[in-house]
Amino acid sequence: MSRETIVNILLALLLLAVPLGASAMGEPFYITLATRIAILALAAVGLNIALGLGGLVSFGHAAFFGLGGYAAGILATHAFDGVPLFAGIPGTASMPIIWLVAVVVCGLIALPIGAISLRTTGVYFIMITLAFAQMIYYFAVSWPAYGGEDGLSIYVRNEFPGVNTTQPLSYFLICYAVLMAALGLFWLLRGSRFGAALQAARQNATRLAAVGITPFNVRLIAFAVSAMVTGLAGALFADLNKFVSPSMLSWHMSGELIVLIILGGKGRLFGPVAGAMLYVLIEYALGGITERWQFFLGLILLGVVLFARGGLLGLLAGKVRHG
Amino acid sequence: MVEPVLEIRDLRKTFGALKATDSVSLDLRPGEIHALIGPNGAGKSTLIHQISGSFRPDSGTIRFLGQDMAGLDMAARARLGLGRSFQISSLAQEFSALRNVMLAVQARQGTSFRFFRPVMSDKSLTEPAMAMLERVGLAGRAYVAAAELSHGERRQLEIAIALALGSRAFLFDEPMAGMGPEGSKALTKFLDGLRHEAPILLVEHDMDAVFALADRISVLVYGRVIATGTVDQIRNDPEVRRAYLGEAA
Amino acid sequence: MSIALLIEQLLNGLQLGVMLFLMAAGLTLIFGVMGLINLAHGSLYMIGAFACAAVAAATGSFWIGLAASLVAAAAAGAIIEVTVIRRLYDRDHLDQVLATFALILIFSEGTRWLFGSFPLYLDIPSLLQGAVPLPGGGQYQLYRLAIIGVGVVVALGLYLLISRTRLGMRIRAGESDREMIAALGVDIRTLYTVVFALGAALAGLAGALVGALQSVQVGMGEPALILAFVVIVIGGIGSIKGALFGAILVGVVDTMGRFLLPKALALMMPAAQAGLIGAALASMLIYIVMALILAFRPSGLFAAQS
Amino acid sequence: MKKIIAAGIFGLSLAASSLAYAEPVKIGVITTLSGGGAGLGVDMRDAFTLAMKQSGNKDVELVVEDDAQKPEIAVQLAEKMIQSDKVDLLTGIIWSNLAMAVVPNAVAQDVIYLSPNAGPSALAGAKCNKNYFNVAYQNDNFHEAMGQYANKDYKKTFILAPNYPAGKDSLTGFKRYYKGELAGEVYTQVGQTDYAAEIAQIRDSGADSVFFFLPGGMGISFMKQYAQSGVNIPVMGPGFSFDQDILPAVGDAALGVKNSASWSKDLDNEANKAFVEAFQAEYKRLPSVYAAQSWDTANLILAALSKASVKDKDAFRAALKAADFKSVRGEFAFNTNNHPVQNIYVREVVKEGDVLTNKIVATAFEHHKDAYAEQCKM
Repeated sequence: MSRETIVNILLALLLLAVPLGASAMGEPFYITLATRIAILALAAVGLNIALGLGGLVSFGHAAFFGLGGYAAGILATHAFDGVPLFAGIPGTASMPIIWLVAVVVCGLIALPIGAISLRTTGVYFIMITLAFAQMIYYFAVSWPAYGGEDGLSIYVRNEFPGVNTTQPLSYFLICYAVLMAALGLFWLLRGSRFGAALQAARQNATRLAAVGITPFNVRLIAFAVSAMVTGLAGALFADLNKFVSPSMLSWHMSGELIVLIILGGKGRLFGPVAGAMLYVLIEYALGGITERWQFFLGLILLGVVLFARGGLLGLLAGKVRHG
Repeated sequence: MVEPVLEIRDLRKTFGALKATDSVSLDLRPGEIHALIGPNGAGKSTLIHQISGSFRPDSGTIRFLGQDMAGLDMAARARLGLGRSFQISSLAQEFSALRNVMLAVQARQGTSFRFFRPVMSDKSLTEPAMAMLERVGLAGRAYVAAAELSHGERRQLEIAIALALGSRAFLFDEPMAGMGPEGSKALTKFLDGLRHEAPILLVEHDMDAVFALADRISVLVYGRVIATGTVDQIRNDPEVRRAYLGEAA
Repeated sequence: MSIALLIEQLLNGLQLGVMLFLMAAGLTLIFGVMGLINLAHGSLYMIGAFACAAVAAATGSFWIGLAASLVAAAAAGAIIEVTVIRRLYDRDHLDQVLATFALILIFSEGTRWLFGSFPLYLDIPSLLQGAVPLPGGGQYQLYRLAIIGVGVVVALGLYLLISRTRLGMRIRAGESDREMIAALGVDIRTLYTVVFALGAALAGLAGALVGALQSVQVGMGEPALILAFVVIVIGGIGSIKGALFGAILVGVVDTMGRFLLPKALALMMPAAQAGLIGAALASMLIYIVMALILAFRPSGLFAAQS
Repeated sequence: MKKIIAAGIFGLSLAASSLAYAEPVKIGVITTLSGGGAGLGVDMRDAFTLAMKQSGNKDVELVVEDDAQKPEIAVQLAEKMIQSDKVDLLTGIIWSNLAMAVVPNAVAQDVIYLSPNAGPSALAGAKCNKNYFNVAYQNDNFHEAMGQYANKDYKKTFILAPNYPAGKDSLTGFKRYYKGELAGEVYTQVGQTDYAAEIAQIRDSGADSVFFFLPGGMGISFMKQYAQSGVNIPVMGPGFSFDQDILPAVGDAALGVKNSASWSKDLDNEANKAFVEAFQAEYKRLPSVYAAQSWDTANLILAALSKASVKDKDAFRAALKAADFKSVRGEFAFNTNNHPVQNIYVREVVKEGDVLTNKIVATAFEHHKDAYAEQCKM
């Protein structure tokens, strides 16, 4: 077993152990904190498909995070109020259906956004993805039907068959399971033929074209899959907070997702998990110490970029190895 | 006369005032090595770029296996069987030599949109790829990252990739560049045999290799083909001597 | 709708464009020469505004404040260039985004630390108070006209600097070939610091000028930063001409969109609803324009040849 | 952020007095202490801690944390305070969108929340809750007051607000009482900094007055630009854009502007005089309406604590609802939906020496109730 595998297993166990311990000690808040970590990690795993494997620096993934959140919020609101969505289709409070809707919606929206954005490269790609996210952000702020800037409350957490989701630990376990499934998906993708093509597109797009694989198609699919996973995380996040608002769509959120990946180690399987753990922990711990926590958060991030290239996993597990 | 595999007619490309390709016509026939030579800046690479599809010509036609290439991008041309190597090695640097070749194998199979099965344990990818590495003599370096291969080894790897694609014609852009005498000799021998698999359009500075290998040679100067012919014809062509050696004719 | 109103709105668009140009010029210069994405450019804008407000309050003179804003922003720029930015030139854009994102956090909280949580006061200098008549019977704020003037002067100055001076020659050389100018013996480290400080000073100037028109507060740089990025991406990153064109396009499109969209929609629906939907569309408009431009010109309108 | 143990200096003398329950009470304060909107939160926190300190009630422990004006962080803090710190009461949120994120979930967990500032209409109407007490105002109130006052002098008003729910509530509130004609109704972008396009429309509209709701930096920007535009149409607005936190930044441009609020520093009552004096002495600046509301919130809590144990929710809610405290706003009572019944005043921005501040010039409403109480079934 490689050192990275051992670190990964330890991280996975740690993330599981904290809420179990907190539950035993009657400290439910740490379960909430761990759930938040799991969900942010999931969102970043999604982004990591585009960014880590495909080298597509999307500065607009908050769009999908927020869309997933709104899918959950809107469906739950309609179910709660008993008002049909449109054309007689009812809302729903069932998580599996909500997840499906979130994933499909994000995939469908990511395709045209990706198709236009992928015509550009480099900084232009960063900025055009930001532009699309800003469009959706401003739309959400000013669209009155679902609360606009005030956001949308989910009054009762949505349901999952056979699980009491209002129990913090049960909800954590759902999120944890989804995160593990997404990590599994990432691992499979990375090792697959598609993953090979995608990583080749990042390393050398000309080479990929020269063997007869069109980089655009590979990237577009990766972008859509990436958006779908991040959208799923958004739906879970909305249910965690029982609330969704345009701030989930803001460019700060996009930035935070990128931060998570770099903090953890980009392109690594457990990079987003390590990054989310570190980030939430720093935010929580600093927030408890000083009102100026953002100042010190900035210093720490700067330190990581300048002196700890490869992020947390780079420190713990050494350099990336490729087969 | 046999139908040429690759047929270029009256190709033109300008960059601003510079005529990079000026009414070039040439063809590549089955089983031959057609060498393209010329001084630096003559437009050899620009021509290769147009044939492989990374540049679009201003006018003229390129036909490959009887099909017009206009409107097809690099990937589409590669899928039709136009294999190329690059003047400056172009590889997926982080991937091992084997994975670079496997990429070509999966491309040839048209199976790049399979999402789950791990490639490294997939014999339908690894075995043909390994076979290609063996053919170019790189099997011992299969698991070394492309970035860590020597210059010559990267050239070999590029050729292995082109082989793995099952190309119907090869465009090799200075495959000997940076190789030691031993390597050049081995590669010359290898290419000599390869021509029976598919014809080769060879851009090369190493004149020993060119004279040893080429069935025909075209000489490109300032974007124009000033002469095409056998080795002997070219050796004795006064215009070539003037252009190349600066000799007064 | 009168002609005077239309002229006034066009001037407003132009003025907004000029402000954006001051921001965008520095951003695009820094990208063009050093290949760096600087998210902290908005913080330099904020520093300019705070420096101007603080010094103007202390001395009673806007003009001294304006000078201070240039000095403060350029100094801040030079300091972060030497301590942080310099280490980022060889990194990929991802690291640059993260590091300069961190700088935003540091600058925002640091400024609040220094100046407190309440917005500062900065008024238009008495010389530029009031409004002047426009042809067609309207009136226009003198200060805004002055800003347009400053923009024209800066655009001309940058043109002359880059095309006529030694420094400009080096900047142009730096854009095309870094190794080359290093080989020619130009001290590239100093050149980069100077270019970065120049870009920072322009952002600080914009911040100070705008500070007299709006609220001088923490976080003021971020909306300006995002718009400036839209501008340089539309114009073509690295191109000063593109930045000028993009800035004016964005300024005019944004102003006209806010003004005309609700009116146009009011022809089709009740006024209150038209106002709401029109405002929503107007806020998305420049991003739509940007996406359209990039869809057809993936490297912007005046892309530098690469 | 900081855990503040408010142990009063006068603890001994006051705690001995009669009814006080001697069990510890934990109050969670979630407010905005960083970023552009921090000024409001700082005023809120300062007034609240000062009131607690002055009371000398050493059983009260405050947990104050910064929400950075982000709903997600506010939600997380609320969870933490409820689950981990086990607070008895929550308060502190400045912004409507953050209140909408936090309040429904907190009150559903049977935690009492007292709003020192935001009052979104949803929480006043159909989604009101017995655990939610708004000590400030319902969002429409100040705007309604301005609409009422505008009837006196104006026939054709141009109205504008940002394009988000509080902005729409604002214009709705204004129109609810305003009887004249509208010269225009414009929604601006949230966070907009340049209002040249809107000012040009105002100039062109033939309006006889302008009503605007642009909180925070937006209002500062608007007023500064308006004053320089050469448009001389009188301006009015809710007190938010003319309060002590931002008047210094607007400068003389604000002089003479009429604005509405439930409080002003010159309100003539004992509690108010004591408050203004204490706040100025402690922090060397004038208090804002946010500080006043927060001060009232603290005193309401203290008054209720002296009557009932916070552990006995029903008794404590009843004690809160009685609102038996000395409000700096004079008469203060809760309506059926736990929102204030109070006077709303019209103030004018004046200069006292070098300092810009407000003085009351009229009373727009007496014992005003909000429009949503009927929808509240509680």
